[in-house]
Amino acid sequence: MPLMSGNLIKNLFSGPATRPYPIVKREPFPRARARLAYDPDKCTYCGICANICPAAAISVEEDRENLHISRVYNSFACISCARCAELCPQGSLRMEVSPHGAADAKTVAYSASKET
Amino acid sequence: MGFLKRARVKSPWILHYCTGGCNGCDIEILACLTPLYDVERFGMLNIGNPKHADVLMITGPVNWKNREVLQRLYAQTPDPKVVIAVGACAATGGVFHNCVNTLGGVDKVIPVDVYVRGCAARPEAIIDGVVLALQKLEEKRSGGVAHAAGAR
Amino acid sequence: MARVTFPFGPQHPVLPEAIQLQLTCEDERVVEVLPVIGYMHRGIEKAAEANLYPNNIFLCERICGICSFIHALCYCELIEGMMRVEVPPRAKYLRVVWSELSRIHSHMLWLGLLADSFGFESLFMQCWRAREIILDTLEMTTGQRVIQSSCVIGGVRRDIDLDMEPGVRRQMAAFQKELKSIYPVFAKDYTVKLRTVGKGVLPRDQAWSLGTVGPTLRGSGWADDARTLGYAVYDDLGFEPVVEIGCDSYARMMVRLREVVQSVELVIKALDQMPEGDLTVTVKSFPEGEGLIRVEQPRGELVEYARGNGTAYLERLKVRTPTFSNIPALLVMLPGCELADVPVITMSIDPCIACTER
Amino acid sequence: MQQVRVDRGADPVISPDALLKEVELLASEGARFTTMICLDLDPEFEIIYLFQKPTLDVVRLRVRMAKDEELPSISSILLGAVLMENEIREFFGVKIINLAIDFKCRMLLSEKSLQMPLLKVRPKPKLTGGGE
Repeated sequence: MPLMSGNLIKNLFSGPATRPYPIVKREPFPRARARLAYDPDKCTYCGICANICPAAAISVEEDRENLHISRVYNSFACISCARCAELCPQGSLRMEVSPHGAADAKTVAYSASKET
Repeated sequence: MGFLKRARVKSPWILHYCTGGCNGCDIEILACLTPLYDVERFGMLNIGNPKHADVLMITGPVNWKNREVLQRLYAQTPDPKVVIAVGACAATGGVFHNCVNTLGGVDKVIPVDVYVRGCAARPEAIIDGVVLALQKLEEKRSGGVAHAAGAR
Repeated sequence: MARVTFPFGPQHPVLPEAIQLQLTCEDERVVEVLPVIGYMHRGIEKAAEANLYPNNIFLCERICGICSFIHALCYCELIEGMMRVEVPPRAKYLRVVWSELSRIHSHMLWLGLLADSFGFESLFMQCWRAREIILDTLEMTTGQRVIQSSCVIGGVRRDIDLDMEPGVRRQMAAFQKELKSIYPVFAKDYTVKLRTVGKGVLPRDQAWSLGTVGPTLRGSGWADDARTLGYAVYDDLGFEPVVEIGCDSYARMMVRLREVVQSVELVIKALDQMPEGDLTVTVKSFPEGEGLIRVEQPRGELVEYARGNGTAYLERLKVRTPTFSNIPALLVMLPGCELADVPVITMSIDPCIACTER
Repeated sequence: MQQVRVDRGADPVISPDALLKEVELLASEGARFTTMICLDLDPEFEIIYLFQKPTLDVVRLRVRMAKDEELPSISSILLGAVLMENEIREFFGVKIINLAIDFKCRMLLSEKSLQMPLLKVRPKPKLTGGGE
């Protein structure tokens, strides 16, 4: 214990190390991967993101009767690996730094569907 | 009585259990307890006994062997209780969605009140989740009191 | 004397993960121990056969969240070796930087948990505070704190560019300063020595024959480190394994502590020597034939075997994680110890149950 | 550099009966158990044993056996192998006998999970139930 006391005394005078999170929000790092942003205008519904998603968080649903195609994104399954953002040929997906908040129910996000 | 119940919301005790994830969320939960995020300033305490806990923090996609342990832990926690599912695999199975021995989410076994997204969930997100869980706890508590008064 | 058998775990405050040890005690002395595992089993080896082989990187990373980068590196090096892909030199150096950073973060985490297991709370906090510097460095360079997703087959996805490099060096200097204040506490403190010296003895010859790996083996006097086999660029960095001859928990702790110091030096050396160049090469073919690789994880030697058949799916992926071969060592270390020492001795092999059971 | 590709032809292939003798010979040379890998090459199993010499080299040994043949456990010679043998018995249903610690196929899986998950060709239902 005596060897530790030097540290303890130093810590006593060096001010708090704690990040006061909910009160002061730290600026996220520019490379942080926290949220998948989707731009439906650029999307061509090619389905590459749905095929390569390792967590099956993205799927493309096709409604042949009503000629609708829509992209379904489940943010609860997303592992933020940014594989889809890397491989999207249209550049309609990218990772954003702002994190998701907590939620009390699971929901999936449907994209604006496209007429085929 | 009022004092005890208020103390519970002001100072929730957390039981953390890993049901077979990758550990990433577990170390982030532990990181929440250490100086840089220090959730103890909200009065939260990580404890090892479910009988003292108010909030269950569950990580991982629940496997078959863990299922009974989890059910038992849930049954041992006194009411009112709140369950937080931390991480993508606790919510939906995440990257383990096609693994043979997983059930794909905590909500397949016990009711979940709060989901925290991310893989691994960041400490900030976990603190957000706990804050939401406390609101839920308060709601449950007031609901529970009304019910008890009605029964009497 | 009456024997009592009772469970230690699966839910135990000292271990963040679920493992059960069935301890048979006479009085306060443990006479028999049976590890009961399986609480974390997911079936990753089976899922790896059903996934596209590039997607397995993300699955392999999540075998264990603590050493995730090294799991990804191991899988990538394995598939690259099978397909005879030569990775650009800059990517190799970046892989070393990130794997050493994850080694530091894993060892700091373990040192903190060890301090916690014998109740030295302030040291635990100090270790985890120092560890956050490393996590910040990882987040700054790769974008995520614990699971980096930065390794791909054929190279790495992100770069430590010129704007970022001074930041990494600053962080490492800050970490070295923190480490300087923690090191003597672990090495010399009376409380730490009392709880670790002579506890959980694993004799030199038994450590070898039981098949232990990593710091558990190196703490018993064997200079066995897969980094000397020369994956990535450890050859060029002049790597030497850390060895201690004490055979007890203290020796294992000192191995890890000295490895932290060594890893910081390796990171700085790798940053100094890093060549310019591409980050990835394009990989077109599919894995074929059989491959076997050994890399060094924070906990020991990780052995991966894969068998491909020329399609996008692997026929078999086998991961032998270090804790799997370290658990039999508990059968030697625990019998004969005091009940109060069980958490410390269990911690001293650095059990990572998520790794073990995959 | 580490040699990653494995040349199948270079490894000795032995039958289950000769295994114990080979392992004893290796153990007397100071080799230790690293891991074993089971492959389901229908209709037979191939089990690759990996041993590590004190020089850090890996020695490979392949055992080919029919699916219903019995494989002796090497855990009496090298105790470190016991967990891996239990795992292979559990995941593939390989009949391994004389285990030093027998988890009765309940080491990683529970009663309700899929039994013998790594088999490529699933046997008829009446042959399953690795617990017995």
